[in-house]
Amino acid sequence: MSQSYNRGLVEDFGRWREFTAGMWAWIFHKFTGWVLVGYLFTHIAVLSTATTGANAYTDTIQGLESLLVVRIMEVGLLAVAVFHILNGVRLLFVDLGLGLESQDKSFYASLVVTGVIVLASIPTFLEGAF
Amino acid sequence: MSTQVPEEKEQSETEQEVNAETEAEISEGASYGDQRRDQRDAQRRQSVSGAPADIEGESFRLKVFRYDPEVEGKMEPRFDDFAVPKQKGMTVLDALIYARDRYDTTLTFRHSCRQAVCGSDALFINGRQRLGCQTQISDLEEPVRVEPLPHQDVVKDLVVDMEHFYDQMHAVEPFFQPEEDPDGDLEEYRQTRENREKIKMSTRCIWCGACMSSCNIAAGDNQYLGPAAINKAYRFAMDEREGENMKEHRLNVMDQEHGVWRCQTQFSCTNVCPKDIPLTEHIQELKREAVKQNLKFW
Amino acid sequence: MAERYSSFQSGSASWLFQRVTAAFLVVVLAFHFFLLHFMNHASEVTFAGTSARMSEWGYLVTMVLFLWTGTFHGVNGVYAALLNQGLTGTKKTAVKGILVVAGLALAAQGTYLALVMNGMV
Amino acid sequence: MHEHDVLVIGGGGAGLRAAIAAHEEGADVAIVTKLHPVRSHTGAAEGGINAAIREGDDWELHAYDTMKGSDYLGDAPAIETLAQDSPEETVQLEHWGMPFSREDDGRVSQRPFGGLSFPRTTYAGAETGHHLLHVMYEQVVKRGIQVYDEWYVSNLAVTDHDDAEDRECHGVVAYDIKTGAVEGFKARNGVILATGGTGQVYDHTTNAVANTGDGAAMAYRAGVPLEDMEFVQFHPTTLPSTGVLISEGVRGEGGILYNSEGERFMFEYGYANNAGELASRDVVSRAELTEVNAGRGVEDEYVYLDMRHLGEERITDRLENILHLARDFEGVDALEEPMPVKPGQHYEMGGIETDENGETLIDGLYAAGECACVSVHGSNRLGGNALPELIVFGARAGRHAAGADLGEAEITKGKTAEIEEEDGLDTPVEPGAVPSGDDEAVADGSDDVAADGGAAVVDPDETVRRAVERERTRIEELMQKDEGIKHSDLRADLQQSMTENVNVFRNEDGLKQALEDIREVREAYQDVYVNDPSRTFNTDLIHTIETRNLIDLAEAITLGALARDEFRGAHWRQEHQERKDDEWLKHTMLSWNDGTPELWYKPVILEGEDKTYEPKERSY
Ligand SMILES: Cc1cc2nc3c(=O)[nH]c(=O)nc-3n(C[C@H](O)[C@H](O)[C@H](O)COP(=O)(O)OP(=O)(O)OC[C@H]3O[C@@H](n4cnc5c(N)ncnc54)[C@H](O)[C@@H]3O)c2cc1C
Ligand code: HEM
Ligand code: SF4
Ligand code: F3S
Ligand code: FES
Repeated sequence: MSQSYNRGLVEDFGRWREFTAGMWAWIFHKFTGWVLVGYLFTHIAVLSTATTGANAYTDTIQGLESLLVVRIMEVGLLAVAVFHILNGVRLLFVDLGLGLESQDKSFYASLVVTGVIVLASIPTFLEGAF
Repeated sequence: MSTQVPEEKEQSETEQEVNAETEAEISEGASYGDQRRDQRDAQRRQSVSGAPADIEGESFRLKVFRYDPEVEGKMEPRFDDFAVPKQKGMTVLDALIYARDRYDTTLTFRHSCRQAVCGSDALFINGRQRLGCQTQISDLEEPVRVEPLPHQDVVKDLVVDMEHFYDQMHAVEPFFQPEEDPDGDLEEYRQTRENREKIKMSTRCIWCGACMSSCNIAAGDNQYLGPAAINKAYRFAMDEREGENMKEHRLNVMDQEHGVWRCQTQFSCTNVCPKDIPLTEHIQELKREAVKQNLKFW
Repeated sequence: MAERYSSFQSGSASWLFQRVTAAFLVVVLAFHFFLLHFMNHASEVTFAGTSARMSEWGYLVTMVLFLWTGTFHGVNGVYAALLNQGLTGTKKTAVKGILVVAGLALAAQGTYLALVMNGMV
Repeated sequence: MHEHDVLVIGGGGAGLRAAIAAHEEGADVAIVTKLHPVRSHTGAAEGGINAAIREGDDWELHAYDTMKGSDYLGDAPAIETLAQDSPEETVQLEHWGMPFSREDDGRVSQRPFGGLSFPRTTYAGAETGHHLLHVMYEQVVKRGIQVYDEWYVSNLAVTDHDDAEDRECHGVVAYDIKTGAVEGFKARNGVILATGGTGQVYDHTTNAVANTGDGAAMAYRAGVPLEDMEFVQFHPTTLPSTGVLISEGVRGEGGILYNSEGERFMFEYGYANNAGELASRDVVSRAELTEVNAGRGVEDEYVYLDMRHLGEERITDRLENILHLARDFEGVDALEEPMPVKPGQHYEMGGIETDENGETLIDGLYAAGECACVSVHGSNRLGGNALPELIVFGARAGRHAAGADLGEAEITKGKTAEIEEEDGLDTPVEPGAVPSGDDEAVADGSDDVAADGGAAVVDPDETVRRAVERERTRIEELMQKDEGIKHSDLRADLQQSMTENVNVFRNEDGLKQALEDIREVREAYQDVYVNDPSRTFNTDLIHTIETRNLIDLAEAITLGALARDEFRGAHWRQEHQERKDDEWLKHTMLSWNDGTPELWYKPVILEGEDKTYEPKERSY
């Protein structure tokens, strides 16, 4: 049809500064969802060491847990999971048609609550890692 | 992105003289108020004939996206800057008209009603889909950046191709399909006030396409009906005059892969709709209705 | 529009299940996290502990359900996300196939694992 | 060349209704429109549609009110047709799903409107026009009627017989705005013009930027007379920077008008000692302009409409949309400050002469809607009477063009034995086309018809082909010039002069001044050039062509206004402040005569189906 010029990325994520709450929520939810599936697959893979024997299982888990990176990644996972849950609940409300007017506020609330929970959990998560 | 001022300056000198003449003649014998108005207009024309810097009083910078597939120098998209004097009540559309009529007559954009009913001038203004005619300059940060609607093919400057949008609007059987006629001559269908109230917001759509442009899903999935078309379907599905069977049919039309299920409740559409139509809410309601209807068959 | 014989065909079913599983997951995932990071610290997890928990039938069933719903929810979510990006035609069928296989493999492996932990296998 | 049975030019209310009607008669119809149909200005109408559909009301009352409102310049057959057909057409809209406002019993609501003896204005919120337009477009989609949108019709394809009465219209020439292609459209049965209002003749109007009266100008130049063009309705309360209409409701609720001195001028200066702000539209408009001209206007331009004293509660309850309008289009918070308002052009009562079946003098050419003048509105349109005109006469034109038998029309077209010639009009300059001098084609296309003096072309295909050639040349001409005058400057000058001199306020000197100004603009137009070299979406070119049409229409309005030395309806002359029924119960007609405008008069028909309307004092 028209030989028009493609404005490319400028149209999408190059515009992030102009995104509104609902769009951020969508992007974060997507991102966290993907991380969670990814984790689910790894998680099962790691746990599968159990099939080769009790010690292998215990060693793998405790070996991983003794690594600082793993602990930090766990905090990250917590953040991701908590956000996904909270925003997921927000989305469930939206699906039920409840509180649509405050959809942006509830997104910000999800972010804040995620932050608080994660911060509060850091001691538990990092305990014994050093 | 070039920030040049268009090349009209040489020509505008000759025009200036012609104008000055006609102007002088009109003023003769005019009333006091008219004379004042003439003077003001004459000043206005003087002041803009030169570089933007000449403008007396406050002005602001208007950055406009330019592109023309067949004109040398415009094939590569760029931004042009125009200096526009600030006036009370000035809208983005006024500013564009000013820039076009004073500086560069090749500046192209759609507009008609100037009152937010024709839906011609949905533009991407300072990073948000808005109607040019409905947006006050004083509400915007400067410089005011105006671009064509994202996610639609650009035909030229600020004009985008609306065909796809129209196709989606036409795809939802956007016309009244009652099951039976009201009995009697000149009899109307009866509709309760509540029902009319329920569909009221959905009937206000002016087909501007702002919502569609703001929706990332619509951008990714070309077949997605998009918020405006779904809202159109909502308007009929919820209209009690059409009857229950028709409603079922309407829901079936919506209940398809590229129908309501594509919506990820981004709310961008609801945010940008110049007619304040609660689009996300309508889409969600249709999803629930569709699920309910499907469960009934189970 | 073509006549539709089955009522769930269009995307409404996966949409609905995505929400239903989400609602279920809220509860179990919170439980899971709590149990394995706060009640018992992850670093102290041993096969014996895991095995002990898994021997309880209620726990086992919950975990297996958790796994299946989680897998469905995750894989279906990924599929939906890809569809939203305009995936169509053969590519779509291919992706769907891969995802189904991956999902089933994951759930099967996980279930098998749970039974191992339970001591049944 | 595209070919259809019926071509409808314009996708507003009138055009859509005509297309549907022709389609229902079995014709192959296409709509050619410069805007996508839903962008048409019909969408801006707020108030409602007059239709006698309730017990206690009947079409005769509607006809009577309309005749009285027209100040006895409407033609009875037209008015009675409107009143008779409107109920059916209005209910038809409801049957197409129009979301009318509802009563408790589920029937459509009606409300009272100025000049009506029964509350018969059927409405859909404050957006009646929007819904009407969209509902009809939906029906067009349903029927699969072909729409060529963003095609600008730049001329008619009319045979070049010497006598306008012998001419036939075989199609149009249109310019595809998106690609720049000029193409012919042949109509086997008829062309229906439904191009809407002429608001852009003035610089301040409630009309859209696209309302440039193209259809009226094209028909006029093709030889169809324009009727009663001097009757232009001005609305007293429009926002100064945009012309957006502030509804009469504000004054109805108790809004007050102030001048820059803070005086409530409607009373202080005795413009309307009884009714005050609620005096009729023309009285209030004139009062406002008098204030401004006396130096008591705010910024020498407008006055204030204040509703703050009504209190926030009452305002948000009843006038909420006014708050939005003032906010969005004027940047004013009407709860905190008064709103600036001034009179603005609102509606053109005159237009292309047609009969009740929409037919014009030229065979195969029809007109309906605001661009036409069947004469329903006479010298003054009642609120809520334009929308029924669109659907009633749009449908009739569509049916007739598609071959339906609607019976013999009672309204005559063109010069008959009863007409009266005007020979004594004293104009300061020669009106009409600028003579082309040499044989060069003139940029403004003033040599539209009968240009080359050769044998008359009568073959339909050849007529369209020739018209296409002419338009191609004209557009080439315009595009080729590299320098000259910008159309926007000419348009601005024209509009300014019209607003100054041919406004609500009209006196002989002003009108003559306007004719001189128009002449000057017309001459300058010979040097107009199109700066944009692009074939893609060249709005510069389109606007340049439109400006030519505005010039012809401005002149027609002014000539009529100068000739009519009386005060009737919307037309007020300073030197002649009374209605002169002995002399002026006649329509002002203007024929182009291939570039030499000729003024003549046609008697008003006051004899209705079974009664004669006697002119009475118009007082409410
Ligand atoms: C603010 C406002 C409020 C109003 N309120 C009321 C009211 O309450 N009640 C009432 O009865 N009336 C009202 N009116 C009057 C009424 O709305 C108009 O008279 C009527 O809508 C005109 O309709 P139309 O179909 O003739 O023209 P339009 O709706 O203007 O349509 C004209 C069509 O012609 C097309 N066109 C024009 N030129 C060309 C060309 N050269 N080539 C191709 N296509 C062309 C355009 O694209 C457009 O589609 C109001 C008017 C205004 C401005
Ligand atoms: C615990 C509670 C959870 C809730 C409430 C929840 C909620 C949701 C909801 C409502 C959606 C749908 C979003 C939409 O379609 O608009 C979604 C998507 C998704 N979820 Fe979850 N979820 C949860 C847990 C999980 C888990 C454990 C995983 C990982 C296995 C996961 C992975 C995903 C993925 C991949 C998506 C798709 C994201 C996308 O759109 O790209 N979720 N979630
Ligand atoms: S729904 Fe709103 S944003 Fe979308 S087209 Fe209609 S008016 Fe424009
Ligand atoms: S922006 Fe798009 S995702 Fe849904 S809520 Fe609106 S249609
Ligand atoms: S110009 Fe009509 S919506 Fe802005």
